[in-house]
Amino acid sequence: MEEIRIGVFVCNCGSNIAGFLDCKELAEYSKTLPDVTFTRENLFSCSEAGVTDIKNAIIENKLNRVIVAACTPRTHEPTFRAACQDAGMNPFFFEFVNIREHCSWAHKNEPEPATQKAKDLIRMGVARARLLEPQESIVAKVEPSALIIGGGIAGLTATQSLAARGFEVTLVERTNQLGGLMKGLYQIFPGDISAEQLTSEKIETLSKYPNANVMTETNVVDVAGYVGNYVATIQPNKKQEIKKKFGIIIVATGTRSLIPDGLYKYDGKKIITQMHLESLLKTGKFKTKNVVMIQCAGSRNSERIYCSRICCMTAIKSGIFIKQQNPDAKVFILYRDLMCHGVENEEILRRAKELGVRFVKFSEDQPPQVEENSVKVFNDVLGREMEIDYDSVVLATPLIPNEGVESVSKMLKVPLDEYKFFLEAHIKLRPNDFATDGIYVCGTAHWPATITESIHQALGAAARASIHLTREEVEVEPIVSMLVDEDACRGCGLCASVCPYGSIEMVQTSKGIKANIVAVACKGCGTCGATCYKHAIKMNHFTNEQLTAQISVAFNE
Amino acid sequence: MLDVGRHPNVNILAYSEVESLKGDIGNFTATVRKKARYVDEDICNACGDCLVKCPVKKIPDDFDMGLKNRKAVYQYFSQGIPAVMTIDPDNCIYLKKGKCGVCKTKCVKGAIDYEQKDKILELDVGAVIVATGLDVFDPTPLTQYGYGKMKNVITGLEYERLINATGPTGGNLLRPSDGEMAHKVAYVQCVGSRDFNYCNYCSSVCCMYAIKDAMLGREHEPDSESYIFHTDFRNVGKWFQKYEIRGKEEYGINYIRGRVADITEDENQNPILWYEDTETREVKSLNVEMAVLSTAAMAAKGSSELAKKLGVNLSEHGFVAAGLPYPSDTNVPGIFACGFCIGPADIPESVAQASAAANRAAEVVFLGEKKKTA
Amino acid sequence: MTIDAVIKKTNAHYCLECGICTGSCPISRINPKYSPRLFVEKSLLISEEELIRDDDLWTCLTCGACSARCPSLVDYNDFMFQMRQLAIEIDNRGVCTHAGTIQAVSALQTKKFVKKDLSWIPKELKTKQKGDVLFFVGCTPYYQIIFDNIKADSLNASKSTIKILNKFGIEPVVSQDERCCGHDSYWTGELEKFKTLAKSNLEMIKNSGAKQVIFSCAEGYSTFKTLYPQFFGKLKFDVLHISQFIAEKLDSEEITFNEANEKITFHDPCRLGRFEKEFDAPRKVLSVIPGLEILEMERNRENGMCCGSSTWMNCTQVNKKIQVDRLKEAEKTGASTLVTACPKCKIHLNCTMNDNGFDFKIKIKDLATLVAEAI
Amino acid sequence: MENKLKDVLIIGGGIAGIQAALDLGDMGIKVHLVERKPSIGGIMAQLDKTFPTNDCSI
Repeated sequence: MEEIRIGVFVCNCGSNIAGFLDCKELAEYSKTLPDVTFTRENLFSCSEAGVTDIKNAIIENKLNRVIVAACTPRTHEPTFRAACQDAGMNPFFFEFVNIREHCSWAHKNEPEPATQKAKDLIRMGVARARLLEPQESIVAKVEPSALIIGGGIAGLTATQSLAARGFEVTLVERTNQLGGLMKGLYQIFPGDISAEQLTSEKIETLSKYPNANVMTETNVVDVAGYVGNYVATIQPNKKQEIKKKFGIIIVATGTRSLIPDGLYKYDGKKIITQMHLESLLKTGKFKTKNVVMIQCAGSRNSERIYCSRICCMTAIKSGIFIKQQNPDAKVFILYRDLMCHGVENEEILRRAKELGVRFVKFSEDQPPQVEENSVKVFNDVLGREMEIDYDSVVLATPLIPNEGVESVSKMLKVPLDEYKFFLEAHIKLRPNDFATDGIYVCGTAHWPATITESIHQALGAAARASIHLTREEVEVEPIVSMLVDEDACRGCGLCASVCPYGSIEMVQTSKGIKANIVAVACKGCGTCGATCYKHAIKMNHFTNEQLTAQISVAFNE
Repeated sequence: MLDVGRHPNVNILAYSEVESLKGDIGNFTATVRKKARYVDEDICNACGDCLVKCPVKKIPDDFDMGLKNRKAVYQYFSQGIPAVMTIDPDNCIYLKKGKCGVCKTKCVKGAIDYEQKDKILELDVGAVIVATGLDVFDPTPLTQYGYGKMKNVITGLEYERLINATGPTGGNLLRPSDGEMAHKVAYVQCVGSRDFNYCNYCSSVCCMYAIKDAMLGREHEPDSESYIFHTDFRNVGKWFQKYEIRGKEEYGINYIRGRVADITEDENQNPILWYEDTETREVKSLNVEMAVLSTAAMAAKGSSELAKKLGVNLSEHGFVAAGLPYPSDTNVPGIFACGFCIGPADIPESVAQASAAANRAAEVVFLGEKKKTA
Repeated sequence: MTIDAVIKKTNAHYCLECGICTGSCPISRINPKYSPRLFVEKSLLISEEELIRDDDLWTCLTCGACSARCPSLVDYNDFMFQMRQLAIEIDNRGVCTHAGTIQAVSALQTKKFVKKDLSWIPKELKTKQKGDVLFFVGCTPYYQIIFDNIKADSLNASKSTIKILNKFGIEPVVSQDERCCGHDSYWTGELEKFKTLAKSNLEMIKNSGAKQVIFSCAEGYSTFKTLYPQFFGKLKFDVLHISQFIAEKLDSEEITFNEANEKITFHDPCRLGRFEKEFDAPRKVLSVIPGLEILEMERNRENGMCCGSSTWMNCTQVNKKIQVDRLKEAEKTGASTLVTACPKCKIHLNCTMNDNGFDFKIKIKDLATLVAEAI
Repeated sequence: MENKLKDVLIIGGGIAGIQAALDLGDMGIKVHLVERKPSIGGIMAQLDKTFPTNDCSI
């Protein structure tokens, strides 16, 4: 084995580190550590000069391990890895020690103990560096085609967008019609666009793309594989199953509107839902004069605590249509909070008020009572009960997850949240990604959303998906878990069940059922390794030996 | 933010402004003015040695909402990207009078360059994405809230800086009048929002950020009290209702339905809020130690001038007009928009819209390429 | 006007049910039974009948504090005016203060034969029958007699105004044919009475040849400035409050005032302040008098608190409490004198100061009086 | 092939501009991200934490 020659570079970071720690002492100290053959104090290791200095030192001193004691790996690890590579080293022989965030910044007022802590960290870095192994990046080809599950506005938009870019797209819709929830709507705000027209325009555009393959009455029954290389089993209605390869998958399975059985004397005739009202308005069959709308019917309660986001606007919009068609009609909207966020929603609220739609607030603990011909409601901001006559009561019921989302979730190994909406990778920063690479979500499958929001998300998901499709290959850092001891693996499947990225599959081998880790899908979180009681799995670049060595030198000088 | 800082395909032009745009879809030429920082971006790494001896000390720090002072040479904020210093030409003694030059002598890297000039760049681009974001409403005109007059009446964004570990108080909720810890804090919603006189729309994010602010306040000071005064409590996004309930049940935040009428002050500079609790229909007053105004969010300053340069239409509230059926598209083909500049949006909405706009821009770029090669 | 039309005209339908009006209302803070918000919401949701039978229609001070802050621009004063018009049709009327004397005086002035007494004008002050500038005296001669017991000395402001005008070389027209401006008639819903009075006044001014009409009274000023044009079109003469008149002169002329060693605070009358948005002129005038220190009350300018009573209606303990609070606020500034620019503010606040049980040290003075003393 | 693609100009370096830049950059498109302030980050960089998860915002 080659002799280990470690170089330690202590960065002053101007006064950021040197202002608090004794960097000279740190450099001196480093020299005393095993296998350290070279040390240097740099003013700024990350600067052009600092990087050149590191490269030259590697070549001149035949270094084969490099440690930089400086700032956070988040900013400069790539810089230093690249420097090592340029000097002919494997970049994974580089070890970063953070003495700025962890020492000089965190312990500004205690320079001496902070210097001591920096020494400890450097010693630990050296211990690990001695055990580092070379790694090579993992690359996989990407099938330049997409599978879109769900043919509502989100699915249609995503399909159109990817098809326009020239990718092969397969849209799978389980019903016999495209358009999803939207096709049942009357007109869409803002802009008074006909839902029917918007749907048919989308479908028509799609037909112009030969690379867009639209399949209705079709189900996806199984999905295997990983980013770039998914294999989906598709079952068209009463026809032969098809197996097809896809680079990416977009989940656009939509939602449905809750049927409020048992709520407010719902009967589907005199007491109907907003979705039902939309269809009546669309066909011009809604003629009643006294309309009472009740919001939050089945939502924002203990059973379903979420707000369905769109119902206030839906009710207001319906109220406007009713008043426009018949100015003498009386429309009362019974609400808890009017959720008209943003510019346009607030505008339509004002428009409804101008037209004479009236709003009556109630609180959760005193819900309206629907009687034979009137609704009794305690208006808590008026402080009195009101009795309002009605011909029709319209219930704003929430959007709830579609049936079958659980099987989609299982099949794709992507999670659902507690309400069974799909759970994205990061609720703030990655709204359309799953933690699993190559699978995306958009539209109401993710959360109740307006048409505009669904389109934004669909375009967004398509953009995210197109990154892999454009690049034609995925490259991942080799910091992944590996099944190092196949014999030890007992095929229990624990590792596969805890993997948040679905990167472990259990496969039949000549030696029985064994775990197979798809390296390209692995994110290197280490959960599987920690779970494996047979110690058959190890983490590349974070091996037990490396970590144990660090820990042991931390406590024994 | 870090990712974008080191992305090989992203050229960050901070401290720069678009001066004009010519051409059309697929073939725009943008003129960008890269303002002189008087610091060489390639050399400087924001070590901060230059500012130690800078004699100009009392410039209100923009990033910290003026709650702290900065010097004439400064870094916009400590994690800022690019990580470089900037010299403020309006306040630098050397740039104004040709004397001083202390920072230059202190910079061992030789990054200070008083001779630096603005650079004009011409960029050939296929598409443009407008993402100019928001500015917060200045609540001074709402005199009943006493902002600017009463020290312990602050804005939500000022509060964010106060409670931030990198902020002017190191993350301690110290009230401006006397530097004492604020134990009783009220959050006043709809300041400038949903108001015909100012921003006649709902800013969408304030109800949630008030809950968050109150939660953070309670985390810093577990025995503190917090009150949120709202009208409709608009927590409509994913998991927002759960968050609202958590705020009440786990953090003990008091939610009161009623728009605060006015704020007066007692002899200890404690704000006194006067309001009607509309659910009990009582008019009351509440003494607190600090009041936080959830000010409206509006289209960024300067965005209307930019829109003019680009030929992009704005709505009556100054947001970029974009709507169905192509909500990422502006009236100008090849110019797209996303984020708060098209209307109030929270972070996940902005992110989704950003990806959507990127998608539309990519279509232009890739299809343009195809047409040429075909 | 139907209730639906009133709702449209006054923006009532835009109400956000936010409560900023009620939270701002000086009455509601003391008497929670009265709530501008509930009035507006009742108009939207409950019957008109119930609304116009409500006694509390007469409780509103029309001070405008609610509307000034309403985010939906609900014109609550106009709403009240319209409701009161409907209310008097079914004989729902408020309780007149001072046994209805003041209403009677006003009603008398709708008659043709009435001539105004001008004998109160001291000989040393110069006035004319015809001329460019007219001083509209208003009700102070009557108030002088009615409120003699509380030493309101209402005429002092009128005399001072003439003195000021004389000082600027102006001999104002003061007319015997002047009538009540109609302010109270309007705000109590008596539109016809208002119109009759207004017509007489416009006729009188036309006959005088005046091109500029000066008021020392904020109500008269606002009534002419805003209400008259609504019914009779654009006025053919300028309308100025005396504070505005002086403020304008300060821009063009060098004026020296006597030293006045005094700390004062200025109480914005609703009609001059919130109604006509004139906050600066009185402060500008006061600021040029040497030795005068202006101390602001906590609630000033557009946030100024009402003097507690209006249109000589429904004066109760609630109104008294408002006045007490306001006087306390004024004393808290450390001022020795509260200056106002409306005879009613002066009367109302004086009245409470004269009540037993209080020990207010502050004096109340009209702006015109203060200026006249300094010249 | 990448060299032939046109660049994209993004105006505004807040969260939206940054996300758009990353997406386009990842697709292989060169992006110019123009920001008025001395650093990118926008309002989000000024926030302490973000709802509804109370994550740090930088």
